[in-house]
Amino acid sequence: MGYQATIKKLGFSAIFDIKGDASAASKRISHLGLVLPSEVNTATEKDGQYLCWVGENHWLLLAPAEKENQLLETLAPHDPAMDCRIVLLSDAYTFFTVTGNQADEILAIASPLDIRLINFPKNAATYSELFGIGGLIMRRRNGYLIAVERSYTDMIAIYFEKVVTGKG
Amino acid sequence: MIKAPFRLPSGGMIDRRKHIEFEFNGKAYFGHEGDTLASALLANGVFLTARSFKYHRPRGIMGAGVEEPSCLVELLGENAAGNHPATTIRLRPGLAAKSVNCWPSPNFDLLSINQLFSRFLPAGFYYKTFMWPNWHLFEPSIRQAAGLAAAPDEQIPAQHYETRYWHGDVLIVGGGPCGLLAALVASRSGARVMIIDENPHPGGYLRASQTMMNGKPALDWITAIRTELDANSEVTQLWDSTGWGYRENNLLMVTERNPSEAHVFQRGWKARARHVILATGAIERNLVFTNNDRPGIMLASAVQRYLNEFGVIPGRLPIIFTNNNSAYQLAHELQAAGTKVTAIVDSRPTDVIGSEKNGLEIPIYAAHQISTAHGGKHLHAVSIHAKDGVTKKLDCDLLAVSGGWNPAVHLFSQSRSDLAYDEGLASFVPDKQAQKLSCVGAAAGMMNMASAMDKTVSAITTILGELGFESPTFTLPELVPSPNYHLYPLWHVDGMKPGDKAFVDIQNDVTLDDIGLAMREGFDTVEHVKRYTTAGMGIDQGKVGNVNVIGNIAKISKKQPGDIGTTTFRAPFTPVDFGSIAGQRNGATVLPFRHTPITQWNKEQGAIMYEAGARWQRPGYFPIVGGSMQDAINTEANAVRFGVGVYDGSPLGKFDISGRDAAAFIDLLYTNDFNDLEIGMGRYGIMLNDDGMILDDGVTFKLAENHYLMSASTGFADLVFRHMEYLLQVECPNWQVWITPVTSQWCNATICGPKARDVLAALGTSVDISNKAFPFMAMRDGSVADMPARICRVSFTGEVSFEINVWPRHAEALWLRIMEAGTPFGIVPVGSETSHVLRVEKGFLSLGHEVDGTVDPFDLGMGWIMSSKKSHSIGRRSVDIRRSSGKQRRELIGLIPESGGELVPEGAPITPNGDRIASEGFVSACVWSVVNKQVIALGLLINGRARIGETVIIRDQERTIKAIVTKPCFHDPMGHRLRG
Amino acid sequence: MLILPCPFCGQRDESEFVNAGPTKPSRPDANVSDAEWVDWLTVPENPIGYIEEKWWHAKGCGKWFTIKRHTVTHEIVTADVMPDDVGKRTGETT
Amino acid sequence: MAKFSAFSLAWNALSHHRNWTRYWQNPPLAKKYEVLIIGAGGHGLATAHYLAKNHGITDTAVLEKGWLGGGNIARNTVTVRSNYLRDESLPFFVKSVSLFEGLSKDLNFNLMYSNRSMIDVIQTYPKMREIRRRMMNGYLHGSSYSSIDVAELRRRVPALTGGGPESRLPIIGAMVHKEAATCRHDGVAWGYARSASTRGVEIHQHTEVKNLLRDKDGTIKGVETNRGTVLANKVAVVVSGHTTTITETAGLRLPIKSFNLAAFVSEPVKPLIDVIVNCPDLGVYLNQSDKGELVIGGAPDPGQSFRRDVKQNVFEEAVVTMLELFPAFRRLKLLRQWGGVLDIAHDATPIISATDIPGLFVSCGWWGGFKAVPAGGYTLAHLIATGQPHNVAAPFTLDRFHHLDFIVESGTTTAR
Ligand SMILES: Cc1cc2nc3c(=O)[nH]c(=O)nc-3n(C[C@H](O)[C@H](O)[C@H](O)COP(=O)(O)OP(=O)(O)OC[C@H]3O[C@@H](n4cnc5c(N)ncnc54)[C@H](O)[C@@H]3O)c2cc1C
Ligand SMILES: NC(=O)c1ccc[n+]([C@@H]2O[C@H](COP(=O)([O-])OP(=O)(O)OC[C@H]3O[C@@H](n4cnc5c(N)ncnc54)[C@H](O)[C@@H]3O)[C@@H](O)[C@H]2O)c1
Ligand SMILES: Cc1cc2nc3c(=O)[nH]c(=O)nc-3n(C[C@H](O)[C@H](O)[C@H](O)COP(=O)(O)O)c2cc1C
Ligand SMILES: [Zn+2]
Repeated sequence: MGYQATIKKLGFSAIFDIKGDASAASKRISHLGLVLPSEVNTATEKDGQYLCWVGENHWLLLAPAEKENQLLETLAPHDPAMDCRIVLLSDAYTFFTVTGNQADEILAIASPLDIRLINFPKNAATYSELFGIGGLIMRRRNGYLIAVERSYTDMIAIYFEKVVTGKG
Repeated sequence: MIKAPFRLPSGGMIDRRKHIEFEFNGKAYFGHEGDTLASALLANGVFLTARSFKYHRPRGIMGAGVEEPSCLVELLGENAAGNHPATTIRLRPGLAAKSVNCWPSPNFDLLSINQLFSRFLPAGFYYKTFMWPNWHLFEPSIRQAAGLAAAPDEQIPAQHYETRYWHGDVLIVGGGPCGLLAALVASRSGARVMIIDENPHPGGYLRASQTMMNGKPALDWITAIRTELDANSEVTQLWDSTGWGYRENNLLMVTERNPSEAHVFQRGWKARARHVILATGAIERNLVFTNNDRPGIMLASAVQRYLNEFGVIPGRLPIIFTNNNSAYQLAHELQAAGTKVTAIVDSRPTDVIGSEKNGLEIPIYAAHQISTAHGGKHLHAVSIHAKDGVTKKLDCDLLAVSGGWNPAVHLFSQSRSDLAYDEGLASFVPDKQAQKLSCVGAAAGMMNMASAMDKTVSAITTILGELGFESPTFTLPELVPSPNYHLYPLWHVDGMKPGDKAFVDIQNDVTLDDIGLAMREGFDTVEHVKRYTTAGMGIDQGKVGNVNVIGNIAKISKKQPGDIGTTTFRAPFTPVDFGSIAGQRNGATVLPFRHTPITQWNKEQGAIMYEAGARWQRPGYFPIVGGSMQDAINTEANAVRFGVGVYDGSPLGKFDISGRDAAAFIDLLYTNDFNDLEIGMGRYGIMLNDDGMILDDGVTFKLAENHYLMSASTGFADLVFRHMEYLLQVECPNWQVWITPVTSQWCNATICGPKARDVLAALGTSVDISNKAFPFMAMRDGSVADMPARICRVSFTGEVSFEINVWPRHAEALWLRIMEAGTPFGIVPVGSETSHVLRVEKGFLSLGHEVDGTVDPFDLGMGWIMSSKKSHSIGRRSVDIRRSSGKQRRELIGLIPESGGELVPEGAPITPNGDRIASEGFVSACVWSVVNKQVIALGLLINGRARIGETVIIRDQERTIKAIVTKPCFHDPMGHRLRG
Repeated sequence: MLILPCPFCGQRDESEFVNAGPTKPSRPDANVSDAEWVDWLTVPENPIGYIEEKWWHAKGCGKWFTIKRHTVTHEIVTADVMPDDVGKRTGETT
Repeated sequence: MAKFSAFSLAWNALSHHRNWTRYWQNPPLAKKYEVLIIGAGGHGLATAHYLAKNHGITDTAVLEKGWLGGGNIARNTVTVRSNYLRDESLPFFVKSVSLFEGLSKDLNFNLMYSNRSMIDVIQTYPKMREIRRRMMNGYLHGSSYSSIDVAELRRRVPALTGGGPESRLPIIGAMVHKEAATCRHDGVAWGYARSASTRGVEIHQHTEVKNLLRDKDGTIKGVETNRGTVLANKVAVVVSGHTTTITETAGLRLPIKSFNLAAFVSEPVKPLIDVIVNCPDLGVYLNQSDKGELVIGGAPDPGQSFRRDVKQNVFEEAVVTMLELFPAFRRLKLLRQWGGVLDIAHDATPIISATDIPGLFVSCGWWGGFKAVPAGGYTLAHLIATGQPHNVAAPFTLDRFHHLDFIVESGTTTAR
């Protein structure tokens, strides 16, 4: 019974919200070896760090949890530089992975986003609707990574359980 | 096992090896896999299957698919549900069904007495009577008689409905020859394709007829196509699925009834395609003559389908009555199956009857019509008459009628595309399309299969080109040539008399007489006729009858059907389960909900959880054993006033605001001045909307030059964010301000009460928390209980408060440490009920109580917050205009009700002298004050501030309560305590 | 459900957006008369035909944008970025 | 006018109903009338009826662009109620309900007015507080509410099996508004039209007003239609959602926007629910018609629209929330859905008013105005005939906008 899809709630990641001028943003993160994505709603990757271009002057930096302290120091998020602002948001999101042969089915239930490869390529990362609320969707090997605001974690978990198993 | 008497020994597409037992109206029967309930009943010779809606006339099965106007049944047992056309129910083991709308049975129905009174029950009769003494007296019995099946049972087996999206290039509705062909060609081009059909098997007319393709039965051609489509991962085939709604931007609503996934009961698809192809075929209409509803009278297309798909001929002595040549095909096929048709009654003159009659050894009564059918519970003869009036009676037990074909333009019309009347078809056909869609096949009015398929290929080729796909090569199947469709409209037979029961809408019992009556009374447009007679408003939505209604209106008003037009085609095409529209959104997830890291702890403490703003779940209060809710609130409030309490303030909206123009932006938002705010300090502010009404209030801290942390009330945080982003992006696009919502990056536990500082000290903090070093409205970064924290000295309670903000990863640990460190001081958790008490005692405003969309800060006695230096802040101008009228305003006041300790209901009006007249104010909040040991209230009162000391009267319906008007603050008016 | 052309994200389902009503003329100066202010505040454009209106990509990128939409057909004729151009937008634009 | 009664029905049956006469006449369009009413919806026809009946003004023509009664009156969810919040609104709606109660007899036409109560099912405390405020304020004006507990609610509406303690929003109580009623919507238009026509009012269908015409001094002179110019001393625009399309031709700008509001019906079923059930927290309401179908409504589409169909997302919301309270309806079927075009004023309260153009009157902002048809017509007729607003409609004039004195009925209960 149910779909061949596995939902996993992930542990903590380091997340930084970057808003402002592109060249300033680019400078502020240059030491990480990351470049700004060249296409909207896509991400670049380096050493497990992802930089997602999610809004007009808006990027989201995702990194492994253990890098948080170092990033806090080097990105100086508390410094309200005039051209670009970086805010720590590690706690603000919960991540889930949706993987398996039928991961696409789960996404098609959860979101109106057109996830065909031509529209949502390998490096795609975008905010869209997920079970009625807003959330981040990224394509990953064999599935998707999604992030929702932490306060909705329990609700999203129930939804996933429901649609994967068909119970309730 | 008894042989079903009307089943042919061979033929059909049923699986004769599989017998299925089922029950109808309490009796057991057998059918085969592949049967519908209707075909199985007909095979068993069950012809009287229903009673009509209004007159309870005996009825049988008339159609073979969704067009069925007559036989509706109620399914019993598991998945019980009513009003299903028997023609669309797949036979399955254990199926049990009964007729709707008759009691005790269709054979003996008590309400058939209505037939005797039918003369008194013309269309709209109820408008003319039942007025005295009043309608409500008659209503219950009339309601009982109406309606069809009972509503589904409350017991729902565990079933899962699902909704999902689909995005693709080409979506084809209809799996007949033209739809299948379109799907095949499109799939070969590499496009992403979806094809749907409401039948369990594709094929459409091919399954209902003996069409040969490439010299072989058409089924082979269908199988080959399916095999190819199956192998193409870009193709989605949905059978037993109805395309029921055509929305904007090519969004098709599809309900899939039997998905292959066992855990899904039904699935609602929201399918969006770049191009939609409607290959929905055509629906046959019936003919209008006296007693045209008798059991045994069926659509010719239905008889043909029963013969070919199910191996059933539902009669021994068939007659065909037609106004066109398509029904001749049925005569040929019956003849081939060994059943001789008694006669064809064709209303067309002899000279237009062409090759269709070749090879038929049957009397053809050209230029003849059937004037009446004979027989009550089953047809046994018909009277026919010629143009010259000679009549004749012919025995028969099956009458196959064909009034011509109506292209199934339902979805086309729903897409807002235009229809046109086609004289040749005497029906409505697609005209101008309003979206990216095309019609092919019979739906486009192409009634000749060979040319319809030919045109389908050219249509799909063009579409694929437009979509950027290369057209694949393809060869059309070879078909036996058939004569071109020919019809002369016959809206009703000649020589009808007043009182004859000739039905235009079978399901709603609307007769030709009713149409005439409506028009005589002035209801002369098609929409009026529909609403006056209810024609076309049944479960079938008039699929076989509507065009006859239009034709007859035209005839009576001496106009063309094209001038009359159709009624509006609306979704759904056929009724669909509400469950398939709602899908998985139910129960716990019907609305979003939000938790903080402390929610679980709160629940474990037995807190009564409330729905707070923005879908947060918050504790309302923490019940105490053996105590009332008021006891619990008093305990919590006492703790805060005299000891210490703590609450989880995490849902409060928080925004990090920075950038070159941040200060100017804050200044624009709030009515008060922020430009003299020092770094590390916060200030309370009020925001207005453009109407000059209060939008939100909250405290904003200045973290650095042009860097602020703004808090917004829980319920309005989203609105505030939207408001700010709008101003920035639309009105001030050149300002440099960045806003990051940080609500979920910070949790807070707020310790409040005279002993709050002691608890914080006991927790251990790196911050100097003395009042001098850390004054009210200041903010400090540091550590608390070894966790990084930001402490703010704000107070929503009127007592010393420390709002300890930490990252959520630490929130639970902090909370537990607070409870532990606070225990010696008697700390208790505090819910929102208590917060309410505390803020009322202080006269702090609350959105939703005092602020009800009508007040400005002056009304609340907060004129000081309307900076005189700023006319530009949002909403200021509107406030000034409103106040310039000089009209008296309702102002915030306190009230001490003389209610003897009983709370006054919040919202109770205050009226002049307590009279039952328009109010002069109302009680916005009322609580038991733990400091005043009495009931206190806040309210808004006309001219209230000038009336302090007056006694006013609150009126709760019959009860009046005197109250003394006071200043709106009952505790520590100078604010010494919260600054302490 | 419409498909709306977000200037940043491209074509997205309406359910991701918030409709904020017709575009207003820009905020009047302080010196306009009360009547002019009231008119600006309360009287919207309300044509049968094309209307310029504001949308917010609330569940998406957060962009506020303007489209011109027909109030009967709901057809969108102009937008900050036309549907066809959306998605072609690449590169660091500032 | 043929009198309608059980006797006349029986008498006419003898002649197979061949002798019934037209409900409304079809006279030629004259050049000039005393009063022109634009829009043969509920409000327009009621205005014509009361002008004739109460004020003796019968030189009136009602101009209708489509078929009589084909606007919103043909497409509303038939809820009649008076449970408004504000002192400014309550007297008007109380008056309307009382006119409705005697209307079938007044018009000699069975409107199937069914006084069946509305039950507000309450799931949150703020909503409970708001409804109780309505109860206490309504009481002052003769609009009642009484509270029932959950057990009593379930007894009165057995089909309501959702909203239990485990659900997302458990039901905490219910409030009964007993004046609430349903009524055969089309019948209201037909009954008023029949009565007005009998009194000499002319009703011209398929007559679309294209422009308002004004004298040199600015006063109203008449209208331009697809059938030519028609002059009049007074003109009333009573076209619901289409108001601005007419007033703007005379440069009159109004604080209203037009929206699409949709409704839907289920397949007909045997009697199941004999009250109007309203769920303000979830935003859905329903009642069962005499024919058996459930008539269900939700919230308007927030986008401006002059379109009469349905937005899927808005519709879906109504279905989802209905099923939360009536889970068994998952297997009930949708039969038909449709929409209407309504106008909503800046403060969401209706407008019945003279305008800056002498002789021109407007009645608009009727987004829940079926219930208001009798009082709307009654008071507009009063205004047209006397030049003074009727006292129960006095707060509804356009003057209130001059000083932004809004009548805020926000947080209003869902039922239209
Ligand atoms: C789905 C839905 C549910 C509703 N539910 C309720 C409810 O439960 N309770 C309630 O009280 N109210 C409800 N309403 C609101 C109610 O239907 C309307 O407020 C009310 O019908 C409007 O008044 P009316 O009848 O005069 O308007 P309409 O019937 O719309 O009449 C206006 C007429 O003006 C005509 N017209 C327009 N332009 C011109 C022109 N240029 N020239 C000539 N004629 C013109 C139109 O064709 C139309 O016939 C609902 C509305 C909708 C759409
Ligand atoms: N007796 C006759 O002469 C006769 C009668 C009918 C059709 N024809 C011929 O057969 C050809 C029919 O081919 P066709 O492919 O156009 O039509 P078709 O009738 O063979 O197929 C249409 C299919 O669409 C399905 N359908 C309709 N509406 C639907 C909806 N909303 N959702 C899901 N499925 C839906 C129907 O169930 C049917 O299976 C025509 O060209 C016509 O010439 C001949
Ligand atoms: C209270 C009410 C009940 C209705 N009941 C039915 C019904 O039982 N069957 C039906 O087909 N339509 C029903 N309708 C819908 C009408 O057929 C029609 O859709 C509505 O009047 C709007 O008109 P339109 O669809 O022609 O635009 C009902 C409408 C209303 C307002
Ligand atoms: Zn976007």
